[in-house]
Amino acid sequence: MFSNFDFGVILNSWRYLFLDGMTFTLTLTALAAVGGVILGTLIAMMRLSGLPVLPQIAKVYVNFMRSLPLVLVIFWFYFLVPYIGQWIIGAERPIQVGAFSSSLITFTLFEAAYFSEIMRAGIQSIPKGQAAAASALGLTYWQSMANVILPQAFRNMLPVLLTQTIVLFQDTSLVYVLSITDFLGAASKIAQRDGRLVEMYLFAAVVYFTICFIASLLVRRLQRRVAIIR
Amino acid sequence: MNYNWNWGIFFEASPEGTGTYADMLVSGLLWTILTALCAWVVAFTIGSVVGVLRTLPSRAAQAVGNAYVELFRNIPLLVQMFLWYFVLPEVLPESWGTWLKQLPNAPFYTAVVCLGFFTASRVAEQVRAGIQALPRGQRMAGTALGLTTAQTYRYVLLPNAYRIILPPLTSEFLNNLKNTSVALTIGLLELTARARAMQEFSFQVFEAFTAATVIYIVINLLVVTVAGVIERRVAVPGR
Amino acid sequence: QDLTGTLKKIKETGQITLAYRDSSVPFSYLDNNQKPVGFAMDICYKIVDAVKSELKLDKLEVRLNPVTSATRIPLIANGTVDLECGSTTNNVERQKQVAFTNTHFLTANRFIAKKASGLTKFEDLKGKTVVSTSGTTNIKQINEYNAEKKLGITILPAKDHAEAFLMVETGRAAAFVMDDVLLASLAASSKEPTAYAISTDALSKPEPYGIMLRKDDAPFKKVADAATAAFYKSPDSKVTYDKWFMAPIPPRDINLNLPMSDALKGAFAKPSDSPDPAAY
Amino acid sequence: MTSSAMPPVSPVSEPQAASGAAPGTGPVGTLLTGQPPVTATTGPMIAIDSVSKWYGDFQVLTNCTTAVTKGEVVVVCGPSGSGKSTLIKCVNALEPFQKGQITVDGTKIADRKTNLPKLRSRVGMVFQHFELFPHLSITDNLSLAQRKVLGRGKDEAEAKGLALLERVGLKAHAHKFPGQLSGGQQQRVAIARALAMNPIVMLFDEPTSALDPEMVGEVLDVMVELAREGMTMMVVTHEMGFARKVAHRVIFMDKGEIVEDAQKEEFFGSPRSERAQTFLSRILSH
Amino acid sequence: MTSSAMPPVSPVSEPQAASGAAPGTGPVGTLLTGQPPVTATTGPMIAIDSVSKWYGDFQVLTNCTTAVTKGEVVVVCGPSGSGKSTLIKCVNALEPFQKGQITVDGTKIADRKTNLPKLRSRVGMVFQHFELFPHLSITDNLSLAQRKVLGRGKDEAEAKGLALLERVGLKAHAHKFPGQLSGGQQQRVAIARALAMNPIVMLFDEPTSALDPEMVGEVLDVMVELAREGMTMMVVTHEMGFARKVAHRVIFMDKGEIVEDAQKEEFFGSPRSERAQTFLSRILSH
Ligand SMILES: Nc1ncnc2c1ncn2[C@@H]1O[C@H](COP(=O)(O)OP(=O)(O)OP(=O)(O)O)[C@@H](O)[C@H]1O
Ligand SMILES: Nc1ncnc2c1ncn2[C@@H]1O[C@H](COP(=O)(O)OP(=O)(O)OP(=O)(O)O)[C@@H](O)[C@H]1O
Ligand SMILES: [Mg+2]
Ligand SMILES: [Mg+2]
Repeated sequence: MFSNFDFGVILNSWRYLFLDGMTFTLTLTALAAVGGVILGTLIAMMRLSGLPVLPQIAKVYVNFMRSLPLVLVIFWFYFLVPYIGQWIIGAERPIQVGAFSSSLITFTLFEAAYFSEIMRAGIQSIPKGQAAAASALGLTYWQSMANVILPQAFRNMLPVLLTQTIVLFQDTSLVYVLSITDFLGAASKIAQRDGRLVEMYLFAAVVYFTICFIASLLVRRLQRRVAIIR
Repeated sequence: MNYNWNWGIFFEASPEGTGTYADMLVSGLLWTILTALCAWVVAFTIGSVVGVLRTLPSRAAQAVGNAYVELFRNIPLLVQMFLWYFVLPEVLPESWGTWLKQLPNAPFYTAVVCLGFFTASRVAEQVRAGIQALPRGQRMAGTALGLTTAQTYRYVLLPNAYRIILPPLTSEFLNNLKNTSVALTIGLLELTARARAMQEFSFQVFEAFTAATVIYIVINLLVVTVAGVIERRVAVPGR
Repeated sequence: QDLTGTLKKIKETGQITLAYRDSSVPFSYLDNNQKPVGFAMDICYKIVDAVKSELKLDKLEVRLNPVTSATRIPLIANGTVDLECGSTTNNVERQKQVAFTNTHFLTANRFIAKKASGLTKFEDLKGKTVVSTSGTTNIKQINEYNAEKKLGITILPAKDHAEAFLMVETGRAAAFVMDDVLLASLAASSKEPTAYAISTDALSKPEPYGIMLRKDDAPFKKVADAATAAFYKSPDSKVTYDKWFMAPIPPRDINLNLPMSDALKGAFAKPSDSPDPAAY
Repeated sequence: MTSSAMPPVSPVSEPQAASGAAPGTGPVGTLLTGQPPVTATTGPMIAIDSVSKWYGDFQVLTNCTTAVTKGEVVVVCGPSGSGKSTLIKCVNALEPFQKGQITVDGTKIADRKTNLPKLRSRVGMVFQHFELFPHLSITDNLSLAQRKVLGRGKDEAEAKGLALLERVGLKAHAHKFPGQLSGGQQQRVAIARALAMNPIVMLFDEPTSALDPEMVGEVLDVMVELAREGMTMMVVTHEMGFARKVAHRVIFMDKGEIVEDAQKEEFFGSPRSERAQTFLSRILSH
Repeated sequence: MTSSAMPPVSPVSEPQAASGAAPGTGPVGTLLTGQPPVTATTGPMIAIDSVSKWYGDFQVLTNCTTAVTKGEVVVVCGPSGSGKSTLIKCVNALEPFQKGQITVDGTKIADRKTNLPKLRSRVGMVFQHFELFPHLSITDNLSLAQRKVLGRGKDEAEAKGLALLERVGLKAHAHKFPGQLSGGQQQRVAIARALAMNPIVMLFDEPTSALDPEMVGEVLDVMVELAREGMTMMVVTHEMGFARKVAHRVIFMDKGEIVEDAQKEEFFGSPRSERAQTFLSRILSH
């Protein structure tokens, strides 16, 4: 049946697919992962702080984000971010944020909910005695977080964080609903314009599989390397 | 914003002639729930088997389990949906392909199978993690008492592992529920698809998506509540 | 007089934003350089020129923003885009939410099927499985037709036109019910353009396509209406029409070969933004 | 590893010495096992013959040879990582080994024809961390293997379990779950669970080293009782008090080898090897 | 809880007795602390005054009162869950308490104005599970707090760390990571880490109970040395050998109360309370 396939469509569009599409996807993934981990760590710390209110706020945020299909979240942010921006900087009309910034904000905020759960598990996996030992040596809360708890939590969780980043990489494909040119968006635009859906989707599957599979192999090797000897 | 709000839209007749827009969303909700439940049965069954395979001493069993997980979790669900629906019938022998295409409710069956297989790879990860989180001694204690490997899994390892992974399994179930929305790409008339159709017919975009958002949050709360009840039910005293 | 609304915004920012569709051949789609082109795009640029001279601007920056059927309304409403250049059907319901300039195309609801299947009329579809794109007026009309005539047609919704067409191509559906012009362009870019035929009868009177803009912004609409009316009446419009419908078009040099219909000739002679098919 | 070529001290322990001691120490009989006191028969209950084992390149056991006769109590000691746990797990076929032969009550465990689940059910094993099944009540912990392996009925299994619970002094806790008991209590349940299978020999792997000091006593009491009744036992432990009180023989391991295999009196009196001397002096120092 | 109203035996221990003993036992001086041997001054180093603490409804500490003078070595013992760890953690303000007062070297720890990190850095603490930071090398484990809390320079901190490592006999392991050391070695590093802060008192919470028996000795040796040099120490332990050898006083706790607070000779000779007698007999039985 492959005889009927017209893979020429891929040759004609590979620059668009990779230079525009894949570049967008990878940049978005990398920035959203970094932003998500930082924000997620702060949320996790909020959630674990024994302070009043803060843990509840963090919990509501995480549960809210995790209960919505990503497609809906992408949709809402795309339309509401201009108004939020207007409100924040007090501009006269909704600000123009553009597809990239809008999706970056969306994915950072959305993935932060998932990363925060990972970092929370990471922080909780450090024996209580470590925090006690740090305090007993006279380190303050922030010093012991920065020098003792977070470095360990981060190293313990690095494989999980990276695995979640691979999920994020796949999730970014959903920006196609906004007609944004990520890799899958580019592929589906060409596919629809030229009526070559099957070829393009097969190709996309192969590309995604190759990248994710290699990445997860690397994660597994890394897992052995970074593991703290205990 | 230059937008004409009309919250009464839900009670206007939908152009499909099958009732109001609200009816349309409710029917979408029912498909969402049905698809999620059926896909979960598939995912839980296959996921448990694959998860167990990955913890067996046999190298071959581990390889099979790993291959399954790597294959199904490294391709975006959206693309998998498409492949199952459009490509699979073409690569099968012709008579099978035709049979598949003629199947009534094909989008539903395809969505259940595709989502089930995809979620199974994630359930398998959890099951494996759960079993490996048990002290190694548990397996040994079962074996030392003379239980066979199957009996050890059935009576000792799995009951414990499932209890440990109940919270992550709940999140996987919620993901599974949300992921049914991806099946709109193959024409399943679930909630998100209905919200989209509603906004395209009426142009009341925000009302349609607000309704979908609220419904998803409500089902989520329900699922979380039920999971909490189950968690308390199966909790082991003294732990 | 004081500028308001869109015109004021354009004057202040020196920018106008056009929304385009990725694959509405030949109205608005991406060419080989991934630049949006098409019949509707050409018309939009006429409006841009008119706005520029109306506001006496030396320079007007044109920004391009892709939209989908789900995003076009909110983006118009929240001011991200100013004009939607595509193949959006102008109807009464939609006019509650947005405004349209003068009609730039008229299309009828037909179906496409493989020639080999011998389906040519809507009543031939009896007992068959057909597909249409979800959320369109077309799927609504075929539903009504099916119920009224009790033909027992199974109607599948598809996410977009390309997938709907793929269902006919792979044999999951016998026919695809859609605007005839879209069917023509889908068939033309398929692997075997000659294997498909469009039905001889139509389910509806020709329906108008319009360029979408914000509601309740009379000064801006006035500029757009004037610009499009002037363009349609000029011989330029025939040249532009032929460029997209009667000649090979990018990206693959396919010729759609769709001569201008009498109805459209009429609509161009007497430009109108009416959503009522009977008006044409 | 200067002495790796040296053969272990006593390839097969003198059965007459051991069997002579065993029944004599069993005073009134059958409190725990419910069986008549054992009288030593001929062949050894456990025979370990030149067993070697590797994890990848790393050799954990080097040419280990020893034997345990019916009714004998053998204590295994030695530094951490010396292979004590591995050796005892090999006896139960919980770990495979690459060279040598182990025979339990006449059955070769490395033989492909051997029904390992059956064999294992006749060898009781008690672990350092108890390894009760946390999701089952104490009663169910005791019945599970009886029913699934020995095919006993529910009532019979529970009655047997209850009887053993009573003997380890925990009858009142039958309906509780492991997490609700103290460590010492859990370990006594674990012993009862092993006994419920009517084992012909009991293996212990550091049964008291995960316990709070005050609970060590209650577990050792049960073990002393068991030894006095004539149960054949192989016990990995650092409790030299227990060894002094009930062991017939002491095996000292280091770096995967059996360095010393001697009668108790001999071992504590004057260990032959320097390594055993150092070890003893270290753990008895403070 | 019949005796909950009864005051602890010695509200403030006799300073003359303790101070008389302390310097005398420090033989050659300053091997571990690098400070001149301590000569007892007036007020107690640690004063615990009617401290009570609850976890929710559950009372963990009931009206605990005692004191430790400079140079004194106090051993705290008692059954599991009796509140020993909690009490010692309260001294370091690692656990808050709801009633009573604790003073360390004249500073009230529950006072809002007290700079707790500063205070804690002057109180060395050693934990049951060592709690070295596994992601840092031994050198970095020793320097971290010196640099962040005392503001010492990198070189100074490392030199100090190395000197202490040498004294606990682990200089050769400075570049390694905690996971590469045995338990006994890790615990000795943990002691060096605490000493690097020049503490005025050292707290130990079961420092040897997570160790293999052969390693207990090497850790106790370091502690004995420290005690002989005159370090003020409060040690939760079950090692009665250690208590006999170096303690001046023994505190026995049960169910959150200090049941017995006596001079060592008195405690081992004839514990006044029945509970202490039972406890002693249990842990010394086998
Ligand atoms: N699964 C394994 N893979 C590789 N090496 C192992 C494995 N299990 C144990 N070992 C190694 O085998 C050696 C013997 O281990 P074993 O547990 O038998 O010692 P042990 O004498 O019981 O020590 P302990 O007193 O600490 O329990 C150790 O050096 C250990 O590191
Ligand atoms: N965070 C906590 N919340 C509630 N109860 C606690 C908490 N920490 C300790 N406890 C309880 O307080 C009591 C005293 O605990 P503590 O750890 O001080 O005892 P301990 O004497 O040190 O025992 P061990 O010898 O087992 O270390 C115990 O009953 C324990 O269960
Ligand atoms: Mg061991
Ligand atoms: Mg404690």
